[in-house]
This record gives sequence, C-alpha cells and structure tokens, in this order.
Amino acid sequence: MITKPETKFDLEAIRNEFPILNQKVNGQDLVYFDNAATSQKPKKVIQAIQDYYQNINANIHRGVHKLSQLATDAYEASRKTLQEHLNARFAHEIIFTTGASQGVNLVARAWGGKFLKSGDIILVSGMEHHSNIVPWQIIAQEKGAEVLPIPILESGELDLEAFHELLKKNPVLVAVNHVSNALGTINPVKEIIKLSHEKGALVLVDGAQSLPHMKIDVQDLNADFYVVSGHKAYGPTGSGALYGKEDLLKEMNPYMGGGEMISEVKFSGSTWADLPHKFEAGTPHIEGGIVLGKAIDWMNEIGLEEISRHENELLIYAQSKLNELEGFRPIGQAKNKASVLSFLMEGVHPYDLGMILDQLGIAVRTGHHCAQPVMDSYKIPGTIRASFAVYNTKAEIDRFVQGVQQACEMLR
Amino acid sequence: MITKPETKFDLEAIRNEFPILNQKVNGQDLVYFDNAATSQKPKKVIQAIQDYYQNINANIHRGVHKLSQLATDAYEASRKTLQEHLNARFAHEIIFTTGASQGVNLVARAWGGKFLKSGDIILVSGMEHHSNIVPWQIIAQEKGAEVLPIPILESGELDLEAFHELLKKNPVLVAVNHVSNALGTINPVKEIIKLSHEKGALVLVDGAQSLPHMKIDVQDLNADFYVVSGHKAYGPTGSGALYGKEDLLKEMNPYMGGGEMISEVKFSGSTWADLPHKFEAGTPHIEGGIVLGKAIDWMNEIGLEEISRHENELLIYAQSKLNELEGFRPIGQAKNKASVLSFLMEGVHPYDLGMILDQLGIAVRTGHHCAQPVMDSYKIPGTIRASFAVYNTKAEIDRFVQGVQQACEMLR
Amino acid sequence: MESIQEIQEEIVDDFALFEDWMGKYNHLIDLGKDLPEIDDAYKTDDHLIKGCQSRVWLHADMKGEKIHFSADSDAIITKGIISLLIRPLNHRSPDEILNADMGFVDEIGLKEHLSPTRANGLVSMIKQMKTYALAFKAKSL
Amino acid sequence: MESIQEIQEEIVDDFALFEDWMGKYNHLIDLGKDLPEIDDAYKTDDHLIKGCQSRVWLHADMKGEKIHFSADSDAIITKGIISLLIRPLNHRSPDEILNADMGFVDEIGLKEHLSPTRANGLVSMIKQMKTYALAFKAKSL
Ligand SMILES: Cc1ncc(COP(=O)(O)O)c(C=O)c1O
Ligand SMILES: Cc1ncc(COP(=O)(O)O)c(C=O)c1O
Repeated sequence: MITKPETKFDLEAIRNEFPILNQKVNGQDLVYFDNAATSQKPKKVIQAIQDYYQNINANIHRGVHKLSQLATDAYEASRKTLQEHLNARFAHEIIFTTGASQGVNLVARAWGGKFLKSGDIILVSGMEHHSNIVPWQIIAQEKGAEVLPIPILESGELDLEAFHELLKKNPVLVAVNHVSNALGTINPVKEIIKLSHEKGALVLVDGAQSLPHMKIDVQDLNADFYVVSGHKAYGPTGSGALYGKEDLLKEMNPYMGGGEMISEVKFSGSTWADLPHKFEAGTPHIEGGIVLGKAIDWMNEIGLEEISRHENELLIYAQSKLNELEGFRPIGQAKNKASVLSFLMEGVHPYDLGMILDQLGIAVRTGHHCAQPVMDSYKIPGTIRASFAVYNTKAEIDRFVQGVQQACEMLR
Repeated sequence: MITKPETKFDLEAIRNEFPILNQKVNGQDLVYFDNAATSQKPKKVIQAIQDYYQNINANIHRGVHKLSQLATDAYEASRKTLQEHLNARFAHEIIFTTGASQGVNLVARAWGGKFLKSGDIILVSGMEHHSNIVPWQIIAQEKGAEVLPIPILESGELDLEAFHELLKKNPVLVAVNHVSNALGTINPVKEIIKLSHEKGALVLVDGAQSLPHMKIDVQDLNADFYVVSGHKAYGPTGSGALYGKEDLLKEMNPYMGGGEMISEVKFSGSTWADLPHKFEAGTPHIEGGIVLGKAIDWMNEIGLEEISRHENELLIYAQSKLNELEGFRPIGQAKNKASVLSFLMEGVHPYDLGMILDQLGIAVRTGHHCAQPVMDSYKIPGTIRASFAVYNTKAEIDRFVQGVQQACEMLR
Repeated sequence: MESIQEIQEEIVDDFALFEDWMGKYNHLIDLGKDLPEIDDAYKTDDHLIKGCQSRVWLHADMKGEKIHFSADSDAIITKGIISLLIRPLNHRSPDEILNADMGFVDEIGLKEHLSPTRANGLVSMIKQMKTYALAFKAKSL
Repeated sequence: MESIQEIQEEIVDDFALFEDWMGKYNHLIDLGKDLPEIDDAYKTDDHLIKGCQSRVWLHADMKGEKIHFSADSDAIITKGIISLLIRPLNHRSPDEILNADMGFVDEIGLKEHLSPTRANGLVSMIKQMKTYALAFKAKSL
C-alpha cells in the first residue's frame, strides 16, 4: 500500500494551470462549463506534448535507435499508468484507442464480428451516448442480431426492474455507461455486471464520463470491457483506451490491419501479433498515448476524491441556485450523480439560451448531447447542459445563474 | 493562378526550426535518418499545438459557444487546406483519419463491406506496406474474395507486364502505393489508374510516403481513393486523411458508429449524416486535424519542388558515397525514386549495423519496414534504411557513411 | 420595390443603431416574434432544414414570377435570423435570389451565426432558399 | 562451480574494463563469435524467439538435474548478448534459473537492449529461458 501524500485542495493554484481560462470571450471572462464535451488541459499536459516533440519524437516499437526506444518506453510506461489507474491485471489488457467511440467500435467489430450470431440479443441502456448505440446497431444488422434498449425512469435512472425482465431473454452482451453525459446519472454498473454475468452476458462499460470524475477499478467491477476517452480527462484529443479481459481480447478478431499488429505477412495469409499490439494497427497517436498518462498522473496528484468532492459541491450549489429561478426544470435527478447538470427553462428554447450565454462569455452545451433516445424518452428536443470540472468555481456558477436569468428575461 | 512568392532555400534556417535536431544521442550529435518512419516537427507545428490548447480547445461541430466555433472553424479550414493541397474537388471529399492505416481500413471496411462479393479479385502491389495488404486480406476473407499480388522486378519497380496480365482477371480494386517506404520507388500511379479504370477497377493509392515529398493532384491522377498520413509529413501523430471521390464515399457504408456521424439515432434504426461527417465518428483528434493543415502550410512555404530537389540531391550524394564502400548492395534501384535508401552491407546483419550506428548517434531503421513481402521477394530478412527529410544535410551523410564503414570494420 | 441590396443595407443600418450585443439580440428576438406564422401544413419533416440545432421549417411558393417564402422555428433567435434572410429575398425572381450576396449578415456583427458548423443553420438556410430558387427556375425553363 | 551471481559479477567486471561503447561492443562481438554453434537440427521455426529483429534460436536440454542451453542468431551482437545470458544460466537447475535476477545486463551499460520494445529480443530471450526452466520443472514434479 502506498500512503497518499497530504494534498491540500488549492483551487486558485489549479486554475493557474489552465492558461485558456484567463481568456475573454465576447469581451467577458470565459466561464467554461462544457467539460462533458471536452475538458481543458493543464500546463503539465501541454508541456508534455511539447517535450515529446522536442526531445523524443520517433516511431515506436520497431526502431533500434535511441529516440525510438525513448518514445517506445514512454508509450509503454503510459500503458502501465493506465493499467494501474484502472486496476487492470495486465498492461496488455490496455489497448490505446482514439477515444471512447473507437473503443466501442473495436469491441463491436472484433468481438461481435467473430461471436455474434443471428438472433442474438444485445441490451443497450436507454441513456447511452450514440457511440455506445450505433456500433451495436451496425454489427447487429450485419449479423442478424437484435439491439434492445433498457428503459430509463423519469428520475433519469435505469429501470432495473425492466432490466431484470430483459435479462430473461438471455442477451449475449450488455452495453451501459458508467456516467451518463446527458443526465449525469452514475449507474450501478457493479450490480448490472453481476446480474448480467449470472445470465452469461458480457458487459461493456462506457467510461467516457467517469474517468475524469471518479476512481475506476475494472477488477472490482468485474467489467469485461471498459472504454475511456482521454480528451475528456485533461488529456490530448485523439487519445483514449479500451480495457478488456485478457482471455476475451485474445479470442477476438483483429480490428484494423496494418503495421504493428501482425506477426507475419504473406500474400498466402497473415498472422497476428500478441496483445496489445494485435489491436494497435498503424502508427498510433504516440503523443496522445504518452501524454494521456501524464493527464492521469495530474489527476492523481490532485486526488480523485478531492476532484469529485469539489465537483459535487459545485453541482449542489448550482442546482440550488437554479432552483430559485422561475420555470427551472432539471432533467435527470438520479440520487447518484456526477457533475453534469441538464435542464430546461420553461418557455425558452435551449438553443436561444445557449446563444445568449455565449454572448455573456459562458460556454454550455445545448441540444441532444449525442443521446437522442434520452431526449425522446423525455419527449424534449434537447436540454441545456452545464458540466463542471475541477477548475470551476462557485463564482462562475453565480455568473452562470445570473446569465440564465438575464437570458430568460430577454427571451420570454 | 497564384504566383508563388520567391523562396530561397535556406537549409540552416530550416534546421533551426527543428529543436529536436540539436540533441546529443549517446554523446554524439543526432543524425536523424528515420524520416520514412516519422518526420520531426518544425516549431511552427509544435507552437500550433500549444496555441490550440491554450486558446481555442473545445469539442467541435455541435457547440454554440465561441470556443467550439473557433475550434470548428479551424478544423474545417484545415480540411480546406488539405482539399487544396491534394486538389480534391470538394472539401467533403477529405475525411480526417488517424493515419494512412486507418484510411485503408476505412475503405476496405466501408467500401469492401458493402460491395465486395465472393470471387472478387483485389490486386495489391508486391511492394505494399502491411497497412495496404492486411486490411484487404481481412475483408477479402470475410467476403470470400481474393487478394493477388502484383509482382515486383529486381529493380524494385512494379512488373507492369504482369500487371497487364492480372488486369485480365477483372479485379474490382487495385491497391498500390505512390512511393514505397521499403524501396523508395515512385510508382507510375497515373498510368496504373488509367489501365485499371479501363478494366473497371477502382484504385486506392497509399500516399503515406508521397505527401512529405511531392506535389499530389488526385484529380490529375484520377485516383478513386488516396490516403495520407500526417506524422510522416511534419504533422502531429495520429493525424491523416483519406481522399475519396464524392460519389464513391456517398455510396459507402459508414465506418465507425458514434457521435457526429449520424443524422438521427433511434433504437428502431439510425440514419447517417452527410459527408464528411458520416466517416468521422466520435470526437476526432481535433488538435491533429487542425495542425496537420499547419504542417502542410509549412511545407508549401518552403515549396514542394525545393523540398524534393534538396532531398534528391541528398539521395544521389548518399548513394554515390556508399557505392565506394566494399560490399554495398542497394535494394531498390528504380529509375524514379524518393529519398529512401534501402541497402545491405555484405556479411553484416542490418540489426548489428543499426545498433552500431545508434551508438554513433545516427538513427536509421533496420528490418522489414512493415513490408515483409518485399523482403521475401528479394529473399532477404530486411535492410538498413536511411530516409531523408528536408532538414538533412550532406555533412550528416558524410558522418553516416563513415559510420557504416566503421561499423562494418567492427562487425566483419 | 427596393432592391435586395437596399433592404440589406437598411437592415445593416438598423442594427448599427445598437451599441452592444444586447441591443442586437433584443432586436433579433423582436424580429423573431414578428415573423409571420407559417401555415401548419408546412411544419412537416419535408420542410425541415438539416443541420440546425433548433428546428427550422422553410416553405417556398411561386406566385407569378416571384417566390414567396414562409418559415418558422422553435427557437426565437433562429426565427429572428430567418426573418433577416426572408426580408430581402421575399417576392423576388429565382435569378435575383440565386445571385444575391448574403454577406450582410457578417456586417451586422452576427458572424457567429455564419460559421459553417452544424450547430448553426444559417448557411443551410441560405442554401435551402437558393435551392428552392433553382428548382423553380428549372421548372420554368 | 561459481554461482549465477558470481558469474554475473565477473561479466560486469569484464565490461567495466572498457571505457567507451566501442570497447564494450567489440567485446560483445567477440563473445558472439565465440558462442558455441547450435545443432542445426534446432535452427527451426519452433526454436525461434518471437519479438527479436534478428532471428534467435534457443534450445534447452535437461542433462540430469541441470538445463543445458544452446542458441544462435543471424546477428552477431545478438549472439553476444545470448552468450551473456547463457554463461550464468547454463547447467543450472530449473529453480536456479527461475530465481535468477538478470538485472546485471543493465549494470553492463547495455540498457538499450533491455527496453521492452519488440525490436529488442533480450526480454523475450530471458523469458524464453525461464519458460524452458518452468517446463522442465513441471515435468519433473
Ligand atoms: C507506404 C506506407 N503505407 C502506410 C503506412 C502506414 O501509415 P501510418 O502508420 O501512418 O498509418 C506507412 C508508414 O509506415 C507507409 O510507409
Ligand atoms: C458517455 C459518452 N460516451 C462516449 C462518448 C464518445 O467519446 P469520444 O468522443 O471521445 O469518442 C462520449 C463523448 O461525447 C460520452 O459522453
């Protein structure tokens, strides 16, 4: 056991690490509340990118020369960081991807392409991001399998009773997110996995929204597949990872063909390399892979508990302030929530509100948040979503709430 | 017509733009001759990455807020840069990818997955990188199609007579690189495309090695698909592009499922977005996409003619110097060559030579260069490959040649 | 009747009166509120313009030689923008519409609406108006 | 017979005599040249170690309680490295081999060969030697 160093949560120091936050937008200080779309990057991450290109940039894995070795070592060290952070058993259970979407697509194609049969059933939660719906639809259609939604309750929580019923159909795989990007709901994935396993179904967990906010332990969860996205967790764009259990990954088809992923190539037939290389065709996003590890280090330096404590404070504060406004309607009120606040203001279209807030220098997201089925189940076209990161402040929330009020006055 | 500004080729100024070149490796000044694996990045590119993260980082395409607009505009401006650089008809014929490998995989899956039929024949040149072989093998196996190699001659050129014969089998697609990474051969792709089209075959050109070295005009070539890789052309890792003719791209299946690529998602079935978004699922590598455009701008500022003139000088100089060494055996002596020099030294294993050169601070690549079939056709296990970029010098070649000599003395 | 350009200049002048974005947006919201209602029969999926975050329905009729536009949106700012586009282009011939330069939106200082992102439907709206014009022109040939 | 560690220390001491990389590599090359030849019967694909840029064949026999290794490579530096590995581990019991700490390669200053990249087979070689040891141990249980 490593004893944690004493950390003191110093919000000002944290903010100072994000140069972009010092910016004026439309003449006003930027308030960035679009963190669920992508987070901003600390200096440490930006600097690590520069260091990579100025000191060790080279193609990895095959070079005998020094730079290639340094780059390879850094890349593999980052894989190890991810392994430890997610508590995977082996480093080769971590596959670098370009983001959560590619992770899901990889599994849908490489697992589904090999094992999915006509008539098979895949359960997909009704609060999934399109990235955890469409890949299953595509492969299911190819294979004659069926994708069934797990309904959600008015509270924004999964309907676990309905899920129990659906499990009786013996699905082969269940796809669910750990945290919903549209509602903020934290799903009981450990329980979902346990129930699914009892019925013989594998479970893929979409952790795009959990990585930035909470401790993840894939072994404790007993997840079969777990996908994360780097750019939402203070890391570079185009970075991400898939965790998969060794025995599952070993049995799967390769995903892409190319350099790195082969053992031998002949026109008469080729053979595949061992894990993790089998799934990493072509020159990877080396900078992204390496620096994703630095972003994780950065989060751990602050401490995930501190991060989620702070974000939770912001969420509660924002909710109580918005509650005072007339016509405020929160969308998604699960008991267990991450720092995502989706809502509507009566008589105001989300798009209009977003435009006015932008004029005030406040960045929120409006629309369906790539989760149309969620919007359909609430019978709304979309929401306004404010999502908080570790660098956000109560003062920013005050400005935001004031902005919402001002906008509503203009628009109503 | 834009008249080109007068440029003077200033090698020292160019070198000054690459901070990494000022480095000592194993106590010696670095000589970086592994450019075909990946190129180093000029300050302008590194700075553009930093600027992106410090000023406009945001998720693109869906945000109404300012940062999202700025990032989207920069991303789409880069697409336009690529369109102009490759002379595509439309910007939406440019699909951002993570590299050349993903480009080929995308076409193999999204075109082949829809149109390939049992018994169909795909011709793949015998000097392809694994990235332009394996994706075809995978989809061909799935569809019961067949991949046949176009043989190469001792000179390292494609056997065009054999190609003529193979065309009589009415292949549906021909896959060939513009420049071979293992041999340096510049293939007569315009002629290959013309002949293939006469037989009704589509042609995919792998331009991973041409983008950094020469002017590319996809309309003049009449290529159906053309893939490039950013990291080999002074751009960030994880960046690249696929060019495809509009009508072909429109007909193809989507490649990955996710955000961005949909028009509407319902559990009863989803519909796809227009080009180029149909093929860009999930949050793309925004930094990479934007900065790839900056890398192209940088190349154009120097001028592609100047770049290839300089590199060609280096190639000829290196060849003549190496020729003076005992036991020098060039691999690949096509009349038309880019700045890739593959060779063997009699009685010396490439790996040993590479190790000694590394001790001397000289980075070359040794091995099969992800082109095993090429090595098989020469019946050699691999080669030593020195590949030059615009920032390399004759003085570096002198050190390299001296290093080869010294290594041979030690090893023989 | 004033020319397309004259109306555009008028609009630009109107907006020039406002010193800050608030004034501009309030004016835009007022324009949105004043937009004549579209016939409910045209608020169908066929008339939806793709690529807008808010829903936009656009319909066009040929009355004599001239095209008549009607439109609606569920977002009020979007309605204001529609109104800006319809005012100069309404009751014009297909050729006039096809040749119209719509750069005036930029001059108003509403550039953020002009960016070709999919969140913003302005470009799609202009395109759709010109597509209608082209269709009517083709029919009349 | 000396212990594994004694031999390793000897090797480290040998290399310490050389002041620069040239000396070290020349020594490595000499070691490679002196490596006893492997029986041609073992230069088969079964005996190839994956993950080396040069080809490496490794064979192991059980002689009494002890394991006897023989190996070859087409690259001479690789052969030198093989020789470094075999010297301490040859004619040892499976347990001795399984417990051996091979960190001495680092001390020699050949760290570049230790990096777990696929270009470098050193890690694979050590792994393969230990795998042989494990297999023989399992058989003898
Ligand atoms: C000719 C050729 N094709 C394809 C590739 C693959 O490119 P990437 O690794 O960027 O996907 C390479 C790079 O090694 C190459 O040289
Ligand atoms: C819950 C969830 N899943 C998946 C994704 C897709 O992640 P990426 O865009 O990084 O591929 C997102 C991001 O929008 C998300 O919020």
